[in-house]
Amino acid sequence: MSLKNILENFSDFRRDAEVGGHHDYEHRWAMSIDLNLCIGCNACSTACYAENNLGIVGKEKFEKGQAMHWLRVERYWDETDGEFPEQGASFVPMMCQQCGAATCEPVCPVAATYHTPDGLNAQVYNRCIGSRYCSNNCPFRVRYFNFWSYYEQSWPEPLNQQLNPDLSVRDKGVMEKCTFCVQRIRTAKDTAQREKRQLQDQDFVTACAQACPTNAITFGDTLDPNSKVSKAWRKHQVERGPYTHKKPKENAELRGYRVFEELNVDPSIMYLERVRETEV
Amino acid sequence: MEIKDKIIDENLGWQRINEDVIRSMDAPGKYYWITFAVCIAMVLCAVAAEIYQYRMGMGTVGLNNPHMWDMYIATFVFWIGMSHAGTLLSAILHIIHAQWRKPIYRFAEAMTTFSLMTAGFFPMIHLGRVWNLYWVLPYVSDRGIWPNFRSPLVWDAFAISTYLSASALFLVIGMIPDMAILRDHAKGWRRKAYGILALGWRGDDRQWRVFRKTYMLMACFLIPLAVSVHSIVSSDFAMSIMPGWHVTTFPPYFVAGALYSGCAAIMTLFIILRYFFRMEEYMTLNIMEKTCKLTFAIAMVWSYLNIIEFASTWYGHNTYDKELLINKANGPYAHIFWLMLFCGSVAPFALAFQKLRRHMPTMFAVSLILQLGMFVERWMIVAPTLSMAHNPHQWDVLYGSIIEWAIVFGSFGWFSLLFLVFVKLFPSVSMYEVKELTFHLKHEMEEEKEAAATSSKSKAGAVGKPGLEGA
Amino acid sequence: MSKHRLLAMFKGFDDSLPVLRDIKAGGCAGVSIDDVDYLSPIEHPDIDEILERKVNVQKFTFTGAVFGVTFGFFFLASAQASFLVQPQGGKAVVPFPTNFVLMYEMLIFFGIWTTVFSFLFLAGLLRKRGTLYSEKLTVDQCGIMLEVDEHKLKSVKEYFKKQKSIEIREEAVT
Amino acid sequence: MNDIKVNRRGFLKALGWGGAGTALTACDLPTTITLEEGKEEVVAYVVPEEYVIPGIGVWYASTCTQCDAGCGLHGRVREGRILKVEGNPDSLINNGSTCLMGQAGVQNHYNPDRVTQPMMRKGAGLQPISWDDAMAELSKRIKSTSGSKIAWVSGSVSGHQSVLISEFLSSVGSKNHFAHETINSSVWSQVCADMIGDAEPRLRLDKAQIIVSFGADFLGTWKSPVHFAGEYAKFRSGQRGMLVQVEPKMTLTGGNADLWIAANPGTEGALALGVANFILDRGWNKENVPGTVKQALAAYDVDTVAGLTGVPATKIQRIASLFSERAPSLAIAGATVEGQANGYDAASAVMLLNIIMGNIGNTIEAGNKFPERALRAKSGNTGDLVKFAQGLEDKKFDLLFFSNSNPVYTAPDALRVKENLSNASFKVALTQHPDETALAADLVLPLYSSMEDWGSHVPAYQPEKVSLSIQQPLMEPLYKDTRGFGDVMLSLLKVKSNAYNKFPDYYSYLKTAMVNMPESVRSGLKGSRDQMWTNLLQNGVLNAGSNTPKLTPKPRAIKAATVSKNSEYPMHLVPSARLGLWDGRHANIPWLQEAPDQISKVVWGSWAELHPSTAGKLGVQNGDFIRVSSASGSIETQVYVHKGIHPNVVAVPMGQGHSAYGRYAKDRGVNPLKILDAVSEEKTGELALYATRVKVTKTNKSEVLVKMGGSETQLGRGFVRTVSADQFRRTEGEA
Repeated sequence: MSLKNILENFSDFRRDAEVGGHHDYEHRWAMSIDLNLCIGCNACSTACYAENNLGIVGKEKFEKGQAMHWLRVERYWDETDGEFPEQGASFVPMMCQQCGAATCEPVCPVAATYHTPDGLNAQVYNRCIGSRYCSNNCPFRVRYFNFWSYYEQSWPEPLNQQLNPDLSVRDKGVMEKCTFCVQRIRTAKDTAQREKRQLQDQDFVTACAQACPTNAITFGDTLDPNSKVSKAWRKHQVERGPYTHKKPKENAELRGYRVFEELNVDPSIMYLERVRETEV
Repeated sequence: MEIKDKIIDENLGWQRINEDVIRSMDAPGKYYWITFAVCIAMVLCAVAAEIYQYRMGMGTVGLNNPHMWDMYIATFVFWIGMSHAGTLLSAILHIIHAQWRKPIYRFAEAMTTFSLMTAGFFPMIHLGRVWNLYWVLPYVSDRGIWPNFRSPLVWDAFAISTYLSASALFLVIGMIPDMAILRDHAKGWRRKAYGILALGWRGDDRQWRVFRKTYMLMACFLIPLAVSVHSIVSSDFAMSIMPGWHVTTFPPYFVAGALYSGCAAIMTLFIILRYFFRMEEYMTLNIMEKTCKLTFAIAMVWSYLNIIEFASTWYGHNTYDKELLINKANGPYAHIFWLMLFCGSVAPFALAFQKLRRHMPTMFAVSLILQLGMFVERWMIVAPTLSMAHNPHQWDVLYGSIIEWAIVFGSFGWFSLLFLVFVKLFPSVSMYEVKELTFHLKHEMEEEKEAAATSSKSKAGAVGKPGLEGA
Repeated sequence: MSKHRLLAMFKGFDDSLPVLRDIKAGGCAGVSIDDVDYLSPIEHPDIDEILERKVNVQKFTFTGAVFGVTFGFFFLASAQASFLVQPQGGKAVVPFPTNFVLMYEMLIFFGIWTTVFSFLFLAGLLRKRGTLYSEKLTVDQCGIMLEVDEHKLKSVKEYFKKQKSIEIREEAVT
Repeated sequence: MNDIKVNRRGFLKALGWGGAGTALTACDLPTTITLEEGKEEVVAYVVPEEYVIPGIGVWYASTCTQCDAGCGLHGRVREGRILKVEGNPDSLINNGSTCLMGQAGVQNHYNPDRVTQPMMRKGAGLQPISWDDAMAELSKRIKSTSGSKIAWVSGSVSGHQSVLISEFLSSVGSKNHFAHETINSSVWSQVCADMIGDAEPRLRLDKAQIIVSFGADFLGTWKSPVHFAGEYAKFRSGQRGMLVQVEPKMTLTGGNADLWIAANPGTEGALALGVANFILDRGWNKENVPGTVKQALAAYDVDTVAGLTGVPATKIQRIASLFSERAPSLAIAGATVEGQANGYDAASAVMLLNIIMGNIGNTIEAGNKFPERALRAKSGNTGDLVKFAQGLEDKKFDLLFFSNSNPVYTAPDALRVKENLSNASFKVALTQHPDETALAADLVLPLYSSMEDWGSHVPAYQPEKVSLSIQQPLMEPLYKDTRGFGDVMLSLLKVKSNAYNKFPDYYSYLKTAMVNMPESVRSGLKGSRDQMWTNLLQNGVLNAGSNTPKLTPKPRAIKAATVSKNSEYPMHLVPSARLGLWDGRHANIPWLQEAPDQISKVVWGSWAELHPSTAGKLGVQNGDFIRVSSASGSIETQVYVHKGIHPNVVAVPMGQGHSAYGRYAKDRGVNPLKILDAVSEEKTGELALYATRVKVTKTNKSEVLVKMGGSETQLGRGFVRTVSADQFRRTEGEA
């Protein structure tokens, strides 16, 4: 460890600290969620339970707010004074936004959450000491903490046989959250490597995107200019990076937006605005 | 100088000072042991609660998705804050040569050390996997893993360990001359023990000289350290993006709040010690008055910073911040918010009246109210922000669980326990500095008398200029 | 020629101060003010005008603080540089180089510890320096301690008696 | 829309079983880690089956049986365990998607409370017996009971399972097959059959520019939710159609509507007639109707209808103009319309709207019909339940079979099914779970789960091609003392018929039957018979050609009766169905209990929805318990207050209130079906589920309502931003 090495690495460590983000991306997984198509049916959420070994907490713990749904479908009523909600409800699937400039990452005292070269906010369960600072600093509130040893009651025999062996079952005291089905990413990468080819768009999708009955969720790599998700982002003129909200779109009518964009966290999920007839 | 304004009676015999202070360390009485037992019971409750929490998980605390932090962090900040009055006040007053600190700084510094020892538990108790606590320390690991130096929690670990060692050293170094006194008065094993703690102190000029310099240098270090410690604790909040936390005024606000709660705690302990150890001659009402005035000043600073925070939130016009503020004042936590403002900004006005300042029962009650206000303030910082942050879908109202309360109460038991042990093993009033105080006071009085004598002479010689007095 | 150590006790500072002045003025034959140790229950900055001795704690403190801040930077920089995997990414809300905070803490940490150690060293604590001592020294009396040759012992004792010393203790220096 | 459809074939390599499909020995491999004990066993994969690669998941095609829509599945099997299901992209019904119930199918399979061995009633309780003894007892009973005294109660059933049930019943000489489903659309089907000549027409949501849905929750619980959700996506893309939903309580579909209207319950038919009248009056209609029809409609002028329905006249006019302007249009009717005593007429009124706008043959096409009539779906309904209950009351049955049906739970108390069960001397429940009916039975025969069993499914609602979906086991049975439904049926058939002796098991029967299908069906499959079978298993679905007969609309004069006032029971009860727990059959699945209701977001329990004005009058708020009483009983549950409900309606969702059915379902919430009055739809004899009148009273009890989410609104924080459809069409309106 020479002085040169120290200084070089240190400057690397400091590089672009003001902007945030990993700088040598191999992929940048991202999503586009069309709220015009999302019907709020919860299929994505249940698919996530099935894929990711999410604990079933039961009524009492759900009441305390200790549920573990990595992907929750938030339902909002309109703020109108009318007698009835004539324009229906608003649904938004809310999961970890895999921010490029995530606020959860710098605050973890042990670097248990960090940015991968895939553009994911990885959560290293083994490293987590449970300070829960990351969750406090998440404006979306999509990080879920193992308040209990959920596995003790979640899967009585033989429900445990359903558990996905590709990822772990978490014990108490660690934070967890949506991983963009990192085990599927891993498998797809391994397969591509074995078959000596590049990873292709739609080689795989996340469990939620796969289940969605209306195909409201598009998943892919924004570094691949030909991927569906890249096209969607381009089409709606949503750019990666923080501070993008300061640049107005060429066509202001395009529907793409990112939740809490003004916080400059660079979310990887682009939502497309919900559409309603105004003439009724 | 009128008797009424004197800090202490300068004619106290030095022999008597020794005896009076050492008498406070006599074998404890019935009430001491009852209090002791109560404190132990409180600590045991907390230990039992912690064991349960350790086995079952943090869910026992009633935390949930928006409320990842709650009472533990609030209590942590409270105790860290309380630790500030002792050392910081002692150091500042030492540097500005405020003589009245001398009879009271010892127990205040002990309070600092003990509240730090209490505060230190909370980040641990609060961790989901406390058994991996050491991962926040920068030790060389074969896996090439270091803590994340960007996290304010790691800064906390550095700052608190520095502060704990520094304030403990400040206390211990400051006690060395007193240890020598105790060594010379005690018999048997105590003599040996105090002898070891006195480190061979005999009071020669070289020792005093080096001691004076060391003490001053430490005081100089401690002031910025204490300020930095609470600034860093505040950056746990201020460095986040949460509305209500990401506030520029948080560091001074926290420091002011810390001094505030610390001063209130000094008042409480002052009255308790004064009453139980019959130390009316040392912990005089004049010192109490000065402490009260200081507390009042800090209370006003704190209130001002509160107003600044509200005003900047208001003018900043950030939706999240603004709505949080409105919700604090008008939402589910409103009663606690107003309780905080009453305790923190209205109740201290009792300190503005001399009659009340000299009435110990009132002051005792007021000091407790101020501390309640400060505890509630810490909790108001933690809980409502998490309750009503950016995402309204995750809004929730939470008051702690019984496990959490047991541990919070247990921490008070633990602090009291340490303090109880301290007052029986160590002098809670600095004997050598009280002696210094009387010595200097006496000399000042004499000088004043001489000066009065000369000035009356000169006055007598300056007849015919009556207008001057009115000016 | 053996040496003796004398400890003359005085009622208080006011009684002993003139004695010191007198010694400095050469009032006590064969005794230099530089040989005198002044013992007291409280600190008397006034006597430094007479004794004119220096303190060097601050130099140690300065060294410690400089070391602390340097060590802080290199330790942290090397730690940050030697991560197996650089935990990059994530935007700190305040992009303040954390090294400043931690270097600041390390400055104080090392500054305080070197101060304390230099204090122990420079004050001559934790060292055996004869048994000549009076317990009154921690109550209210002051003492003047000095080493004299045997042949001067008598005259010096006489001198102290004359100066209203309450008690004079002595021991042989081995 | 096609560019949004995900092509997943690249990685979903569904492999067939290749030859002897019964060789599912992969399941013999032990689990490597027992989670509960934390012990790790070293497993030597010395001679693994050739298709089992440790650590590699393999996908097999099968069919979802969580509801009767018949979605195609791919199941991921690893180390012999089924881990997850995904939609089969080859299935034209779900196009690779699933709903939450489909995802939860694995928890139905791995449910910890399954029945694991046959049980026979001895005295008051059920005692375990062997299969041999059980079947011996059963054949004795079958032989000794006259055919007319034997009855079979099932849910919706199709394919070869349906064939076997009818074959069995005809072998014993019984005609008593009752197919009972609480969530059905049989009144609408009857209307379709009567007015356009096709009971199950194909609805082209994708072609429509406006859909006016009278209570049809097609995104949630109507016919084929995943299919319609996919069609809905097409409907909402491009030129983006408009959705108007008329219903007393907001359903998932209502939550996605552009205009949601709460008409007075029972007056939806009048509303439809009012709209039709207005259209005819203005001459906006595309097809002419006979004078008699017009005459009958004349009574429904806008003001009268507005008075009847409580929908403002301007709104009715607006719907009418939108419906006629935005061709092609589509009007459908669902549960809340069908479930009234005037359901048939009201649904006919809705169909009349389609007829006058010329939607027949346009957005309503002739449905595909599976060529082999015997395999077609026998859709369940509630009319069969009423008939069954009547038969039971009249002591017509001695030997009862229940399969895939739980009438003790789903039948209203007013039908006295539970009490009258003792009228039948021997009751057999073929079941996977210890449900209420099984516990009341004399013989309980434990079945394979749908992931262990063979089957074929012909969905009632057929998509663009004639579809059959094959159900193959995704793993070895978990319990050795359970049997496949088809296997049990074959044993029963063999009691009185020798025709089936050549089939040792259901697998051989199914394979033979499938490969011997008529050419028209097999057109999609090629090669030898074995290859065909393998292909079928690989694909999981069989999509044969479509048949497109022309539909002839037969408009008729309709008079929609309205609901009278009831002073004792002033409010209407809506026993709402939800995608999730369905009619209660999924209450034992923890994922579905924990999945919040889409509208109220309540979990793990029951609730009653009230409009804020009603709640205000009652003096209740979220979490307070209310008593909902009808003439037939009362239930107590917590209130959830929201605006998406008619003020005169209290909605209590179906699904909870089980007295048995395993740890997750038992003693949780209330079952609104129990307090329904025995009102029948006048023309079809269906049970009128939505016609029960209730009164609501406050109780002193109050608890926290366990639901997801803090704030009910976004507080202007821009999570979901809404833009106008015009803007959408400007930017993305390409066809």
